[in-house]
Amino acid sequence: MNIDPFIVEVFQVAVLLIVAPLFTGWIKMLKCWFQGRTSPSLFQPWRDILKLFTKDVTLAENASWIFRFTPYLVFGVSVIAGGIIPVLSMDLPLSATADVIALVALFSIARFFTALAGMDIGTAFGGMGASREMTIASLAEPAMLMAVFAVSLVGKSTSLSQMAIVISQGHSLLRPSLAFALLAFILITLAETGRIPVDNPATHLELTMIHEAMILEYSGRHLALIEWASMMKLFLFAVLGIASFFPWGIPRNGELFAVAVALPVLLFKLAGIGVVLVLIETGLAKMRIFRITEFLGSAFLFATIGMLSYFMLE
Amino acid sequence: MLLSPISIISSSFAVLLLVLALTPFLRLNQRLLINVGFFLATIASFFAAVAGFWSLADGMTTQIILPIGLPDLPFHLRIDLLSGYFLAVVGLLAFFVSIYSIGYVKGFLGQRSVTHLLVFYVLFLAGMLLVVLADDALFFLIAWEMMAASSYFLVLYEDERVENRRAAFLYLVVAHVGAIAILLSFGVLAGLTTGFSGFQNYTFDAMRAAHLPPELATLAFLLAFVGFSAKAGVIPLHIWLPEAHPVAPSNVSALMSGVMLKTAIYGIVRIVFDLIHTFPWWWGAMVLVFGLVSAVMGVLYALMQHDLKRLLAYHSVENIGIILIGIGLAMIFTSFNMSLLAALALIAGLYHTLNHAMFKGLLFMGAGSVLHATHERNMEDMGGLIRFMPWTAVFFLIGCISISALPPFNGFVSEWLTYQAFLLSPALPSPLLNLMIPLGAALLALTSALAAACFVKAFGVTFLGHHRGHHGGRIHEAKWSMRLGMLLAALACFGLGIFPTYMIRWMDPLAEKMVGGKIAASASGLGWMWLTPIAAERASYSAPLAFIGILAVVIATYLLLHARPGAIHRAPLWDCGFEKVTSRMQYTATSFAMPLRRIFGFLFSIKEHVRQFPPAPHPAFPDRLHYHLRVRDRFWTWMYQPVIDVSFWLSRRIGRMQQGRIQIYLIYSFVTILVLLIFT
Amino acid sequence: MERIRKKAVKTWEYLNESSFEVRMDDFKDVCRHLYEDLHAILRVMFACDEREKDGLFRIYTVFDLPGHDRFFIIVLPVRESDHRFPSLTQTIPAAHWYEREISDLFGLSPQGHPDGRRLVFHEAFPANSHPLRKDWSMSETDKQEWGGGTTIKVPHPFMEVSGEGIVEIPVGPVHAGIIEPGHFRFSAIGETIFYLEPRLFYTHKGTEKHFETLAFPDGVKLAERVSGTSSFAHGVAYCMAVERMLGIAITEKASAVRTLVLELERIYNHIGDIGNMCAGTALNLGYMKGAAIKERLMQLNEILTGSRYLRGLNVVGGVTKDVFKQADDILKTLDVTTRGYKVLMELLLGSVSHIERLENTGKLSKDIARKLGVTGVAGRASGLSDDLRKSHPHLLYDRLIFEAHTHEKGDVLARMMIRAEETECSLSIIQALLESGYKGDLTVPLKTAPPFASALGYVEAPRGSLFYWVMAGKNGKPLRVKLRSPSYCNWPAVPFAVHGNIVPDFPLCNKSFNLSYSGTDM
Amino acid sequence: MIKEILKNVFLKKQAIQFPEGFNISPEQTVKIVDFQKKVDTIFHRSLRIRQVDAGSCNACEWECTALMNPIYDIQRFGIDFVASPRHADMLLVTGPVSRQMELALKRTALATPEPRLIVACGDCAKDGGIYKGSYAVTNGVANVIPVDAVIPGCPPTPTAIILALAELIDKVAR
Repeated sequence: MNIDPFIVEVFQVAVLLIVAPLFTGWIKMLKCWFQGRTSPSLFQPWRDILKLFTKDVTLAENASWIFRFTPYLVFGVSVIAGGIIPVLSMDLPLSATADVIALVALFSIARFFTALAGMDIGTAFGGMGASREMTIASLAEPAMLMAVFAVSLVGKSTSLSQMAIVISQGHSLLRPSLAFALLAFILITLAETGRIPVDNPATHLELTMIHEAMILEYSGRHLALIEWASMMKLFLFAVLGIASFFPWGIPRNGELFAVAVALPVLLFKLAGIGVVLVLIETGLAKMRIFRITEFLGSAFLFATIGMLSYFMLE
Repeated sequence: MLLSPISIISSSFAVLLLVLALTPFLRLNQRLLINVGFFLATIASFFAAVAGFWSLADGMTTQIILPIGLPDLPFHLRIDLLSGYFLAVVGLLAFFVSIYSIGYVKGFLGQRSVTHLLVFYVLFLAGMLLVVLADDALFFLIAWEMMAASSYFLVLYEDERVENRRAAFLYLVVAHVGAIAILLSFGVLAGLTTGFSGFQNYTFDAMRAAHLPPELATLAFLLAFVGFSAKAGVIPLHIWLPEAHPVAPSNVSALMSGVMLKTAIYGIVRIVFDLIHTFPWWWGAMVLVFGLVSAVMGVLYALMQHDLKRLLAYHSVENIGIILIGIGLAMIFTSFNMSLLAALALIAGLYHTLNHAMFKGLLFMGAGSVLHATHERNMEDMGGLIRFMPWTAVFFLIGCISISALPPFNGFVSEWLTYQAFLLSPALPSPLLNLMIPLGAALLALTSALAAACFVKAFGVTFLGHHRGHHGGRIHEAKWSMRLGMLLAALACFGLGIFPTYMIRWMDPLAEKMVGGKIAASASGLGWMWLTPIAAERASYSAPLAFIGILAVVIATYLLLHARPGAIHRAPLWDCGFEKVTSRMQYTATSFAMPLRRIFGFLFSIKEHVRQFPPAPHPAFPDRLHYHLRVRDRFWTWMYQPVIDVSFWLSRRIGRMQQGRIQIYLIYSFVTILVLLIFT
Repeated sequence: MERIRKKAVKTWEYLNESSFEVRMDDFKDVCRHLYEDLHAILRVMFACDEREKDGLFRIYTVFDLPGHDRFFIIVLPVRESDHRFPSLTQTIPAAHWYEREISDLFGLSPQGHPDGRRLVFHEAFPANSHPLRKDWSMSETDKQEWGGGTTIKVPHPFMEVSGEGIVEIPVGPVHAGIIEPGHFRFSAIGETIFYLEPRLFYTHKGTEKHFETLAFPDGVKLAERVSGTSSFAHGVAYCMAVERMLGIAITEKASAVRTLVLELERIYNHIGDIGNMCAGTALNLGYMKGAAIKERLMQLNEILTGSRYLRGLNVVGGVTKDVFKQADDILKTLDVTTRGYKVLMELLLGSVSHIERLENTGKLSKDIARKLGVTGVAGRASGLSDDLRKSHPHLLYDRLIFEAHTHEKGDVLARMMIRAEETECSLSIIQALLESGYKGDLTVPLKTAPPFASALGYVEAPRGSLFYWVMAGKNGKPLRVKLRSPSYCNWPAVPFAVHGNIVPDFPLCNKSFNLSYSGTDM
Repeated sequence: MIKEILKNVFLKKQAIQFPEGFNISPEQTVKIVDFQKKVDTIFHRSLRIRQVDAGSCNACEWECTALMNPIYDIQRFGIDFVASPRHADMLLVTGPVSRQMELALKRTALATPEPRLIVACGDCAKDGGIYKGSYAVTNGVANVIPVDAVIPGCPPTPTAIILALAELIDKVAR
């Protein structure tokens, strides 16, 4: 029997909201293990978020409406994006809302406002974070587009569900274009979600911060929303990668059994992605901020090679 | 039929004439002059917009021949889809700006007479309208000159400043170089085919009819492209633009940047798709390349600016580039007879033309309000304005979001369409293009990302944080008419972003006329909410859904979280426990752009050094350090400096020839006659 | 040398200290002669309120001639009536802070000092109030306002880099990490640092004055709490100063214990620092590894002395406990540590991304280092072979065979490598110490201090040369205790290592110096 | 590198068991001031600490840092140190509060959103410790800002700190 797509949609968003913090928790656990430590519980991020919701907000005197509006916007964007990417089913009522390019643009409006919020208080750190974030973003964008381009050549579309459908039909990882695009995508993900070696999400050194520097002033529920949103962003990039490179297991339509299977498959994939991510993060030191050009430059190169190899070999 | 686009547009001209007629009488009461004059200008431009929209809506072409003009070349006017579209663009922005001007120009009261500001404003407006209406070369050039000259005087309005005079002169020179190129191009188009027999060949109809040999067509196109690029500020002919736009009064800069540049786009489209209409693909490729260069370089130079209006001016270069990208793609697709994709690309380009007019006009109006309030153009002396002028801040922010191509506003739609055109390029039969064009797409992505960075900087440094300047108290919100003007423009940005399918349906006949393809049917395949340029499964974007969805989530979370009674305490900002924070301790524009300046440094000529005053006895104890940074447009040193040097050199040489002795001159003339004799 | 003797009004020798009292107008010349012609190092410079003796303040300037185990102390008497003395800073930049500090604490003003601002006290501290004068006192309201911090009594202008677009990044005193308080003012354009001005002394606790309220034997406790991670070194230096002043010699056993534990302290500091640098580059693997090894050593400390920071082992006249009894504990731990440490170094040197961050970051030139009298790890990394264990063999160091390591490059990597090499060196020293036995009791009986007797105590602490100088009063209570921690002379050098680097590299540079704020602020 | 990681993953964890592994001397047990009013707020074993050095000798700081090493590994209890007081639930103040740090400490407390805990860590923070009576210190945190709990010891060992915090959280969570 088929479930109504709307129900799948709602279910999927619910999964996003619930699993995203768990995914972050999982990454934290792995990190601890890889460093030879015993780890906090998988649910720690959830506890932090819930705790933050109950705390008061201490707002800087000169904070304008932008500062207060940003957390809600960032949160809203992540939720909607979660409704667009095919996670539990490829036919979703929202999937036509945006193709990959528009999706990236949605993320960048969230970033735009976060950067503004960072500058709103008028501390040096906020501006510093904003400047670094926008710099990295503007270098990541072209690489991202090339990766999208390469994938869309294979998928004959930029609409995610369509790409997922096409790719899931062929056994595609054999395709060099996709392999290169995947490499590029991994590097971009590291940059976009602020992981080592680009940014250190767990740093205590204010002068080296990028994303953290912009949210130093947030507290209480605002902070909760922003942290939740950034967990979701990490989750979303993961499922974005899944949808465009490993779409197997995502059902074509809301068939009940298939959806039921899709969830554990998703979790399994996420677990794997977590391991890869943490391996990179543990093995590398954070690079100098101006090394980012070479880092993302190589991402761009990979994507371009992917595209060329499509024209040449396929 | 009495009421028709023609009648409306002519009435609009009548109103403009009325303004000119009234001016002498109202000259003495400046305030009244402003109110009446700009009110009438508002009406006139409203008429123009209506005429434009209407003629585009019912898609008919009307021509009229005025009883004036040269003996056998009376002035031809014509409203067709293309001129209708640009009438709409010009009219719409002029409408907003004229409302804005009512408040803005009052700022000059008591400082200087606004009479000639008004006069030239009206002439400028009329000139732009006539350019898109003209249907023969002569009349076109006359209108073109009228537009150029009046805008020259507008740039020169505050003429006591040296920089203004210099900028105006530079503008004049480049404009005329362009005009000459255009003149020659018409000459080729009309004259060479018919051996300069009679003036009637100079009507556009004649040119359409004429069949040029390809090399002549190419020559005509290149000339026209140079000419119009000079006006549009395509790199490397952009040099005048960042000089002239900042110094003009802001309402004028809004018009110049918003629509005057677009007349050049009109010219290119008109000549390429309408008058020549068959061409090889490399024309398109060339336009595409120039577009890309302008886009990337434009935004990078913009990033380096901390003069708010200069920054916006450089962004005009960038956006003209983006428009040309669309048009270039359209040309490529057309030359391969892929009318559908051509239509998509052309619509992307023209759509961006309209969008850019809206948000750039909005941004210049916002900059004007800031200037009006702070008497300051340097962002390093601003900051925290959102507290003094909340409305302007909101409108300016909307402008920033639109120009940074972020959903759900209009800038994104047209850039998204351009991306789609790019992504469909693999369908092209030429493998070379297949490999090259995607890189263009990447450059476009780079451009829009950099634009976002640039406007985070612009808005953040100008409106957020603490005020850096000294006149914190005296800053006031803009007058109501200025706010109204900006509000309308902001609404336009929003509407164009949310309802693209209607826009496209409405532009479709134009695209069909130009390149013979239509996409409206496919574009709204899923219904008006989803924009699906080619096919739903190819790509889709629904601004309304995204907007409403996000809005819904935002509101829902807000309400949910505020179920618990508010627990928000205001406290001093977190200063690491160091109590004495000053406004120097926030990021400056120069600092914000530093990483990108360093990464893309090779594109600029940068002079940066720190001096120690006086050279201290020991490095441990410097007395005073001074930092100096100068970033310059490389094109100035590459292209223009040499030209200037050469011209000076020549003039010196020629000067040496003038001895002032009659015999010498006689010899000169004798030699000349000899030479002529030999050649004939 | 002769020149000095000629100029000296009064000359006296005590142990390895030769003191020359000079006239006001000879002072500068003598010091220049020592610094420029004889290349002496300015070790420490301080004032002492000896008005109860002969109504004079005295300024002591301690020089150290390379190659001689001897300190040359130039003594300058200053009358209270005209509280001025010629500034050495223009010739000897290393005197920069000492002189400002003297003018803060004693109100003796250096003439011709390039920087007229206060050093120790912040804006809210009242003007013309000098705590180390014997007759000083402070009203409650003054104390309240001082704590309140908002009332500006003596402005302290930071240097402003002029020019458009400069941003001042204020960091601290409360930092984001778990480190000590200090304020740093960066003048930067975006990421490039043009000028850094540190503002310290947030943790100023009036230690030197506090010493004067405690009897000499009790002072050890305070000395051990001046700087947490070099507690033992401070203890030793203080005890050494007092013992030398009292003229008692501790037993071989006691000095053996002190030497051993000093080296233990060095090891846990160095390994900890190497690990912490990884926190600067976000190489968590290395960070945790280093932390784990350090923790083992801390636990060893606890086993040996009952305190993880080796406190309570030192007493004036000896030590309280014979750690040699637990030799096997030590050996066991060291054995484990050595293995772990080897793995750690392999890991770090093997990680390209880590080394890439360290190389050429935070370079400190040899010239600057020498001029500012940089000491310890930082100095040795910049090519200054300055190691008190060699130049002034104290405790049992004259019997031990080891070499002082130096690097030329002066960047963060060099500072790390110095620490690494010294760790291995210390490990071998401990092995050597444990091989032979030592005789003597743990402590020797104390004497009463002769009035106005004074002496230096010095130790090569983990961070560098550490000096104490004590003088007894009439009643046998301390008249003055001066302490100069290695961080004090290294802080002024940090900005020079940072200039021209990018902002995000500063924490790394700072960690590579790893200076103590508390030890500097006193 | 990989070898190290694998070792870390598969070898036995170094972390000491809680609370068995914690041998703790009687004078290091925690005296907790009453803070029932905050009971229903901080919960779920999620505690974010902002450490403030108010003039300590740096030994307490190093003990706080040691809390995060693989042996004590405080994060497993859901306790973490954060960069900004805005993110914090607890200020862990060390040192006798030198006068020149008084203002900074007050401002930090001001910047920390309610409900928050303020814990004085170490003998100096308790009453000035060895520095009691010096002209430049205020003899303990309590003289500057209201204190919720005190952790004695010079410096308090990591085990002592963890026990104290654990007790705090249990109290608060209950």
